[in-house]
Parts: sequence; structure tokens; C-alpha cells
Amino acid sequence: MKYNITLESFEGPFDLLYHLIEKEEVDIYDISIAKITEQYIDYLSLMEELDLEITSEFLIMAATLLEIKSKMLLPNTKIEGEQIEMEEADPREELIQRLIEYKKYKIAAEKFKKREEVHSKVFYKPREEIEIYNESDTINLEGLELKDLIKAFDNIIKKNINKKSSKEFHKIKREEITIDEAMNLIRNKLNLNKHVFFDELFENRVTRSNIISIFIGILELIKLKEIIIYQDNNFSNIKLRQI
Amino acid sequence: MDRKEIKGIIEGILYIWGESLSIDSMAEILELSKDEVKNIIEDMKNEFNYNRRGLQIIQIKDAYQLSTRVEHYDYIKKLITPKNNKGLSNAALETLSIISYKQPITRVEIESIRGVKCDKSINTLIEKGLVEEKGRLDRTGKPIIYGTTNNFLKHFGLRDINDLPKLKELKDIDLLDENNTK
Amino acid sequence: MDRKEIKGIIEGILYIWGESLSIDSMAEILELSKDEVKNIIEDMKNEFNYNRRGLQIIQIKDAYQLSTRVEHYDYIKKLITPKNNKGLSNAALETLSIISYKQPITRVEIESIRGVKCDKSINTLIEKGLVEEKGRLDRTGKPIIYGTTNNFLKHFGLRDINDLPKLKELKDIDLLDENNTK
Repeated sequence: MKYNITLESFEGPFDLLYHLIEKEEVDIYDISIAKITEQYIDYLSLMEELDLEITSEFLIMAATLLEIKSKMLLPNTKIEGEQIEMEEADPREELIQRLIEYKKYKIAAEKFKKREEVHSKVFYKPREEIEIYNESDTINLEGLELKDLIKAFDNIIKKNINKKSSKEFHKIKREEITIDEAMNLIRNKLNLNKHVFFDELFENRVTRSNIISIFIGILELIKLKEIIIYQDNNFSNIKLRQI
Repeated sequence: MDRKEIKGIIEGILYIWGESLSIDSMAEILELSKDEVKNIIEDMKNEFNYNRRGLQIIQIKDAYQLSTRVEHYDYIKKLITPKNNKGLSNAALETLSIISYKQPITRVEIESIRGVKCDKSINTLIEKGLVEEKGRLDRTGKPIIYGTTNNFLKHFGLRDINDLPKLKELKDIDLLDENNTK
Repeated sequence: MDRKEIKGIIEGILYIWGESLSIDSMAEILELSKDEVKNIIEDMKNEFNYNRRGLQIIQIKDAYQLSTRVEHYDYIKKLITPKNNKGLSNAALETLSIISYKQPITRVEIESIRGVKCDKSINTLIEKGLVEEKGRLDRTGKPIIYGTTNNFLKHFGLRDINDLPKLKELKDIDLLDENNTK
């Protein structure tokens, strides 16, 4: 891309306005509508050039800014003849109030972020499996069928999908296998078997990072001249064996 | 049953249960009044801290739970890698902070503060179990109102919603060190 | 790092690990000699007993583990829901299904899927000859990996483990996994 600008992404028009005001280092109460409006619209055209999506909220805010700007240009009208003092409220008033309100939560959000970081370092242990095993009752496997097993697994999957990543934020999980572990795994397999099929190594290791680790592990072992890979025939399964 | 014995039992129960356990349940198990249990567990909390134990007792509303200490993170990390939660996005955090301070609140109200649509962030927060529907307003359209969950408290290490820093204070601080927030 | 701090860390580590942890692993984590660790943990054992804590440290060969006290069993029992009598408990069945589909797998991995501790179910399954230890992972803590036995295949009339019906949803759960670990 030919643009050298790092474009911050803004959460919405308030976020953008807030950013512009901060950049100017002016008090929210003293903002110059003309200047802010100009900068705001410049920014929108930049977004347009970069083909970024400009949501309607940004456009509505542009219109609001222009409206306020034009109101500010009008002389403070006092219609004398009718003796009504139309002490026009500052046209910026509403916008300023909303910005201040927004700012409160933006700051609160930053505090939340810090808290979240700290608190993610606390761990809980899972609940103990607490079911009483009646000692006199011998567990028998009769009548236990494959469909029971599948149903059990299906339930777990459903539970996990419902749970998604939710609820347990600090649930612990050990690392997936490393390349060293993958190499050991292959070595172990080859200690037990004369040769191992390539495919076999990836069984039950369906996450992407595991597959990558194992693949790199194979390459490493070949480099170390510990194993070779070969095929009995063209297009037949790739096999690994120790040298 | 002396006080020390009760403390021992509570420790054992919290250990086995793993998750947060309410004062009510503990009182029932120990056949003690809730006040007694509350008194004892508050005592334990202080003792755990005072003795710099490896475990701490955290409170989530009227329930208690054991956890490890933040200070020991570097060691525990060597044994167990945490699920790498990237943490919430800025949009979600903004939405969450509005909900936490203004709850119960409708989507439209949140959107009018943020100035953008918030349905996606609200859904994320619900999925993560940080926010839930608290019912509907009895007005045209019957809009859903949202509030935070107990899990929200736990996620941010808050005892209850009053533990949140006061917004007013935030504003004051902010006016003072306007330049420190950049 | 003073002695009290080390004790705290050991407590935290044993708590989160849940099963027995060798002196070797602890020494590695704490970057201390084995003798020092052994000395400190023996100290802790006595302190836990002397203070009549709810938890005790038990030793299995050269490894240590936290556990609740037998004396508190009557109270802990009240947390427990009795299982149905016939066949495998639901817990054991769930555990078995996870092991069969995701083997080789460690206890902690099983627990992170089920969300509860699984040591008892795993023991039941081993006793019943459906599951066996397949070795240990070469990493801190040297966790045991589990897999199913030939007896398991026989019992469910499977030729080999690939005979297990593929579940469409199996993919989904892995995708979930994958997202959560990044």
C-alpha cells in the first residue's frame, strides 16, 4: 500500500472526535467546532481513499458537526421588537455533554483492561469429581454399548459448544506438543515398530499447531539422519524408518 | 467443634468444590448460622493474606472460592500454560463498562452513549458469560435490558458491583492528570 | 526469595497441579536444589498438621500432593451427589468417551474439556481395563498420557480405534480448541 500512515481504527464517531480533541490538547469545553469539523471530515475522506468502510454513524456525526458549525456562524439573535431575549444556548452544548459522557466510559474501559490483565494471572482448580462410589456396588460393563459412548461424547461436544470459550476464563490448558516432543514421539513409535506410516503420525492430533510440530519434527529427524522416508511404490503411503 | 476445626473443614470444602461456594451452602454443611460462617471465613481470608499463603480466598458476592495468587504467576506458568485469552476488544470493553455502570440498560441506551451499533459487542459479552439479559422493559417494543453476571465479577476480580471504581472519581482523576492518560 | 515465599509458591503449585508432583519438578520450577525443596516441603507437611489445616500434604515416593483430611469426610460428603448404581457413572462414561476420541491425552486435558477433576473416573476406567497409561510426556511434571486398551475395543466390538464413528461435530470442537489456545 502506498500510504505510510498508520490508521488507527476508531470505535465510532465519538472515539474519533475524542481522539482529535486530545491531539489538539484542548479542553473539551473549548473546542473549536470549525477546526474539529474540518479535521473530522478530512479523516473521513482519508478513510474513503483507503477504501475503509465508513458506517452511517460517522456520516451522521459529520452532518451534526456541520450543522453546529453553521449555527455558530449565525449572529446571536436578539429579536428586540418582541422583547423576547432569545439567549441562544451554545450550539455545542449537547455534543460536549455527550463527549464527556463517552469519555467517562472510555476511561473506565481502560481501567477494566488493566484489571483484566492482572486478574488473568489468577488460577482456579477444577472441581473434584465428587460422586460417591458405593463400595458394595461393583461396576459392571454389561449392557454398555458403543452408542452410550458416542452419546456421552456428543453431550460433551454440545456442552462445550454452548459454553464456547465462555465462563471459564482461567481454565488451564497445557501447551500443545512442541517440536522436541514431536521428535520424541516419532522416535518412540519407531522404537516400537520397524516402520511407521506418515499418515499415522497425525492421527488424533487434529489441531493445526500439532500437525505443524509433527511435520517439522519429521524434517528435523531427517536432517539429523536419524530416519529416512520412503515409498514402496509411486503414490503408495509414505513410510518412515530409522537409519 | 472449635473455630480451628471449622476453618479446616471450610478449607477442605472449598478445595474440593473448586468453584465458588455460597455462605448458605457452607452454613448448611457446617450446621452453623450464616453469620458465624461469614465471620469465620472473613477471618480466614485475613489469615491467608497475613501468612502469605500460596492460596487466597476470593469473594464473589456472598460466595467464596480458593485461587492462586497473582504474584506466583511466573512459577505457575512454568507448570501450566494458561489458555491464551487475548482479552476483550476495545469495543467490547467500552460496551461492558457502560453496562456495568448503568445497568440495567437497553441496547439503544448503550448505543446512544457509544455512538455506534453495539449488537456485536453485546453478543460477545453474552457469549463470554460476562453479560446477561435481565428481562425486558415494559414499554413499546419491550426492549431487552442487560446487566453483568457473577462471572463478570470473577473475571475482573471484583467482590461485587459496588467494588467498581466510582465514575465520579474517574472523572476527577482524569481532569487532574489529563496528560497522563495519553 | 524467603522461605515463606517459597512455601507459598509450593502450595500454589500443588493446588493447581492437583495430582502428585515430584521433587524434581518442584526444584526445576523454583530453581532450587532438590534437598532444599525436600527440606522445605517436609517443613510444610508438619506445619499443615500442626495447624490442623483442612488440607494435608501427602507423599507418594518422591512426589507430593495436596489432599483433604479423612476426618472431614462427613462434611465433604454433603457436597456430593450420589451416583446412579448401574454400570459406569456418567462421569466415567464421559471421561471414557473423551479418552477414546482424543487419545493420547493427559488428565489435565481431559479435565479442561469436562470442567471437573477426572482422577477418580480415570482410576475406575483403568480398574475396569478400558483405559491404560501409555507413557509420560517429556515436560515439566511429566504428565501421564492415557489411551484405550484392547479390552476397550473388544468391549465395544471395534476392530481398531479408527472404527469409532466419526462425528461431524468433532471438527467443531477442535476448531473451538484451536481458537481458544491462540
